[in-house]
Amino acid sequence: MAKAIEIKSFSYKYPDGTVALNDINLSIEEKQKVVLIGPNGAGKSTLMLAMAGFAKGEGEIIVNGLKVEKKNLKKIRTVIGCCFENPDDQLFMPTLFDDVAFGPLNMGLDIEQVKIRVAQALRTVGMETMAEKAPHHLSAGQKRAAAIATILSMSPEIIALDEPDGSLDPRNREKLVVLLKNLPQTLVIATCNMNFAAALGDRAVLMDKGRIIADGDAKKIMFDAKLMTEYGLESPAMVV
Amino acid sequence: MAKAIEIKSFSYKYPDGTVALNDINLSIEEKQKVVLIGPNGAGKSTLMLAMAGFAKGEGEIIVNGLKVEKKNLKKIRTVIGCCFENPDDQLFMPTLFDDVAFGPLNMGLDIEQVKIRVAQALRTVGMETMAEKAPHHLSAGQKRAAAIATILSMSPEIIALDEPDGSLDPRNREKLVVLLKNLPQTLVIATCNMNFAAALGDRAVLMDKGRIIADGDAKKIMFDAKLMTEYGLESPAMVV
Amino acid sequence: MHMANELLSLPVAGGTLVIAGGVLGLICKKAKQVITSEKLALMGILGAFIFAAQMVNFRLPAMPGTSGHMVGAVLLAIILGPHAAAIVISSVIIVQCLIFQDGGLLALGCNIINMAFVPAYVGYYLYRIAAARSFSNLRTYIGVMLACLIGIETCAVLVPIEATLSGVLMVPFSTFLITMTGVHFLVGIVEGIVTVAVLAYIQQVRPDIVADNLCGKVRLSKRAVLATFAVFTIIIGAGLSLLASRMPDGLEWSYAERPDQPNFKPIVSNNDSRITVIDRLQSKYSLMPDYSVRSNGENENSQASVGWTSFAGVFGSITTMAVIWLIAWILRRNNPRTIIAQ
Amino acid sequence: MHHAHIDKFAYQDSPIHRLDARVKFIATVIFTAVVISLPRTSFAILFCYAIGPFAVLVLGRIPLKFVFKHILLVSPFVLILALSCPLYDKTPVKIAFGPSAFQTTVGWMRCCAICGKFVVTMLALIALVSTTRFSNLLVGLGKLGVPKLLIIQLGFLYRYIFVLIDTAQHILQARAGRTLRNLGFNQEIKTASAMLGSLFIRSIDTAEQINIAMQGRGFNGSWRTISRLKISSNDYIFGVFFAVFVISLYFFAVSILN
Ligand SMILES: Nc1ncnc2c1ncn2[C@@H]1O[C@H](COP(=O)(O)OP(=O)(O)OP(=O)(O)O)[C@@H](O)[C@H]1O
Ligand SMILES: Nc1ncnc2c1ncn2[C@@H]1O[C@H](COP(=O)(O)OP(=O)(O)OP(=O)(O)O)[C@@H](O)[C@H]1O
Ligand SMILES: [Mg+2]
Ligand SMILES: [Mg+2]
Repeated sequence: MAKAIEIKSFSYKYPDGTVALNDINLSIEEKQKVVLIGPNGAGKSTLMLAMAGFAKGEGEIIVNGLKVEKKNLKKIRTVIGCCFENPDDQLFMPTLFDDVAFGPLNMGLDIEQVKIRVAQALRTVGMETMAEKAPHHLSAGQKRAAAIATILSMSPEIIALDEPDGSLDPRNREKLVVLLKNLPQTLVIATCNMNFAAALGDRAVLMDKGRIIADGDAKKIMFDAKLMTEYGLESPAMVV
Repeated sequence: MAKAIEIKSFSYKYPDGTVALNDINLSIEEKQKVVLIGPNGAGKSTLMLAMAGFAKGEGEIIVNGLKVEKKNLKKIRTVIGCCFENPDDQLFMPTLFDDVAFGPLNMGLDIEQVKIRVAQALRTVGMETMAEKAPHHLSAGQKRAAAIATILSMSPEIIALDEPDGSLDPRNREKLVVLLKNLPQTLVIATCNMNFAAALGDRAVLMDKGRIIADGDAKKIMFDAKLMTEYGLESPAMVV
Repeated sequence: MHMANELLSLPVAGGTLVIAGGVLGLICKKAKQVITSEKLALMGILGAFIFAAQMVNFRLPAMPGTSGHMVGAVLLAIILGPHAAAIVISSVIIVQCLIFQDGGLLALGCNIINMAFVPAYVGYYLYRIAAARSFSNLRTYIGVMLACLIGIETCAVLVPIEATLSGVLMVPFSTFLITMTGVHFLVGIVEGIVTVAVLAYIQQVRPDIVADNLCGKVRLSKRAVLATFAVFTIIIGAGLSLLASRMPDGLEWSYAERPDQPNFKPIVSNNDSRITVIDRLQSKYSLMPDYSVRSNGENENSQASVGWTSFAGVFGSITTMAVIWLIAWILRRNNPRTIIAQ
Repeated sequence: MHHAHIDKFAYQDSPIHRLDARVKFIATVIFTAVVISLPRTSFAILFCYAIGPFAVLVLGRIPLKFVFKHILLVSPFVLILALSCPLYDKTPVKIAFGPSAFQTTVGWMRCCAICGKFVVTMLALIALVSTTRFSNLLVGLGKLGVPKLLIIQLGFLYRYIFVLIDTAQHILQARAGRTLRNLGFNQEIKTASAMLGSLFIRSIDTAEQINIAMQGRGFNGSWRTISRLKISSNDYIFGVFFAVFVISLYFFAVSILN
């Protein structure tokens, strides 16, 4: 299988000196569903930023055969769609429609095609009736769904989501699991909720203190109670 | 036992017309540990606000024998310490120390005593080394812990926490459970994480759409699978 | 502080609207080269920050007659540079008009000139002059204070000028001016303190976001605060004595007309030649002719007929409105469609 | 997050709501211009002009109670200035109104006219704003030639005002919850500036996140949106009604005045 993402001994330091990523080596195949797990401050969010080219560190990251560097950034961002932690920061246009259309328009698609994509993306997350709403009229769960739609409308080959389960109640979380499981794309999801991770991923990558500790079959890693407790996590209680 | 909080047919409407609380009747005894559970938008946070006198609605709320009304507010707020949903909002001073000291200083304690209290509170949440840090340099989980410390340092008789488990990893969450379980005070905790709720509470109050649906023994309510699914929740997987 | 439509005449409102629009267009064109795409979001958020900052401000000394977004102009000009600041504050004023209905639609021109352009540019350049290339604490501090104070006072001077040019109000220019500048003197001081405080905070935690780096270190040292208060006491003292000497002028309105002295000649009234000229100009460029007010006893007959016409006008209108409301009510009752209000 | 009450009526549906934003905007500007150019001592004509926005508000199903509450909220500055008029111009006039006639001063007449005009133009502005979604108004303004940069700014403002106001409110609540007595002036200032600073930092962080989100979706400096505004036959009908209303009232007014 072709590689979707390849990271070769990548390190990253925040301007204040915190080493957030330390010699990361990771390669993700196409269509794989990978969960990034790890305790608070492990570096999950930073790794996501790095993949989309927002954190320039040492080492190499290759997305879909393209090296992450200034001249490739534009192309890479059509390939990888990232949705970060706070949905309020993801929805910045006056209406949901504009927001979901923002990406496709920037890809240079023509208006008719953009409209079709927006409609499709909104339908996928079950928000097709709310296109004309302003984001500040949405509830937390709806905002989360809308933020995911803004990524889906670009139909990137790789979708990266940072804590998509935050502040959702169990019912809404389950809806999200079903939605994500049915996506055909490569999926990278960061979370510290093990139940959610177990329900979603085929492969788990355990991080701590900016390093990758374990990498392999999701079930195997997450049910390794010793490993999990050592890194401040817990085994998932049940597979939803 | 004396009543810590008594709510008598309380209703609250947001300015835009949303009825967030609808005829709530609830009485909490001293030293009880109560968990408020319910799906997103049930009204948990609003009920917390009302207890601290931030939401003036119809009906009566009595905290420690004092009616919640304008002239009692100052006194009531020495009795009840509330930590709201977003820890960012809770931390507004330039350093963590200032933040934790803010409450005790306002209580009129002298400097030496304030220092002792701050040190104690920070030690309780495991942040004693970070006193001089600026809150916006902390990780999400650390912010949560800090926000709880700002309340603990005032050692109020009633502690009300809104989603204290949000964005914490399992280890930190467990630490929090242990910490909260050992507190001698009355505890009111809102959450939609059932595992966390089951680990903490003796008594559970299930809310939905601004009403109280069930109120009673925590285990009994949370293991009533039918009830939980009906209201978009899940039974806790195990008792931590 | 917000001018309303009704305090302006059509020529003044239209004129300022054209000027503001033109200048804003120019600034936007010019700013396009300066503003990188990364700055777009920052500008928008800082505009929103100014709205939110008003809420935090309310504990500070009360500021009668101003809206807190004044507090932002100089701050934004220092952080973003004057062009971007002018755009951001203009958009704040437009949003205040269109969403919160604060300030009139036609008065937008005046409001943008008074509250966006003037504080942004005047404030910014004052700050640059006072604090230029100096790395001393005190000079930066004084620069900011001066920028805020003079920026706001300029805008407080503009309001009565525009109102007098419009000739809608009868308040004498001098009275209006003294009141406005007096009130805004206090506002300016508060604004200065807040601006310095926020700048000091930024300097501490995020020195990288200021447009072309702060001159010197901004810090609220005790000495600086004391010095400012000393300076202000002197200014206030001097100002008060000046004001006192001009009192009769300022208060002339109270005996503009004295029933106990029939021969008293009002100093200020609409017989004032300046005001009459403005009035004449006004009616010339107004859409509708102004009719002269008929004074006592003059032509009772025509007066009566006007009385009946206006009577008919008022009652006709009220009846029409009632009929419209009734029809709408009946239609709605027969066809109760759900309202999709959120 | 939940300040829907400020613009909640804009999300209703009615024939008025469906009109094109540009048409409504231009109509409001013309209407306001005509109203403020009315003679400064005439009051009766204002009533006739009030019919227009009144009809629009009623057709748009905007509760009149909401409208008047809002007008009261924004009136103080105008009210103070209007009330100063009677102090300055005490030229006595006699006013005839129907069968009755009474004595008053030019100042009072001006005061009434200013207040009346204020209410009528406010009615028009509220009619515009509460029947038009702000997003559509922005698109309309853009088509009318307002610079794009300004439109973008307005969009961001509209989106984040509510978020940041909520944040500010939460910070204030957190502070109130831990403020148990009157702080001294010094402490008050210190806390206020710390709160402003923390609000500021949060704003900057938000801006940074948005910037990342924008670039992540391929933004490279040129702002593209899809306009969904269309002039329909309803707009022409409204335009004709509006023109007839304003022009006929104009002749009516001129004939009264001369
Ligand atoms: N802007 C920043 N400046 C300095 N250090 C930072 C910054 N953001 C994060 N860090 C630090 O970098 C490390 C990794 O942070 P990161 O946000 O990637 O963690 P995470 O795995 O996403 O944690 P969480 O589960 O809490 O989201 C942490 O130690 C954190 O304190
Ligand atoms: N400021 C507000 N204005 C208007 N409506 C609001 C406001 N805040 C909350 N609501 C509404 O009130 C209801 C109760 O909200 P609340 O925040 O109390 O829910 P919650 O139980 O805390 O939910 P969550 O689990 O998502 O935190 C919801 O329907 C919500 O949409
Ligand atoms: Mg993270
Ligand atoms: Mg809540």
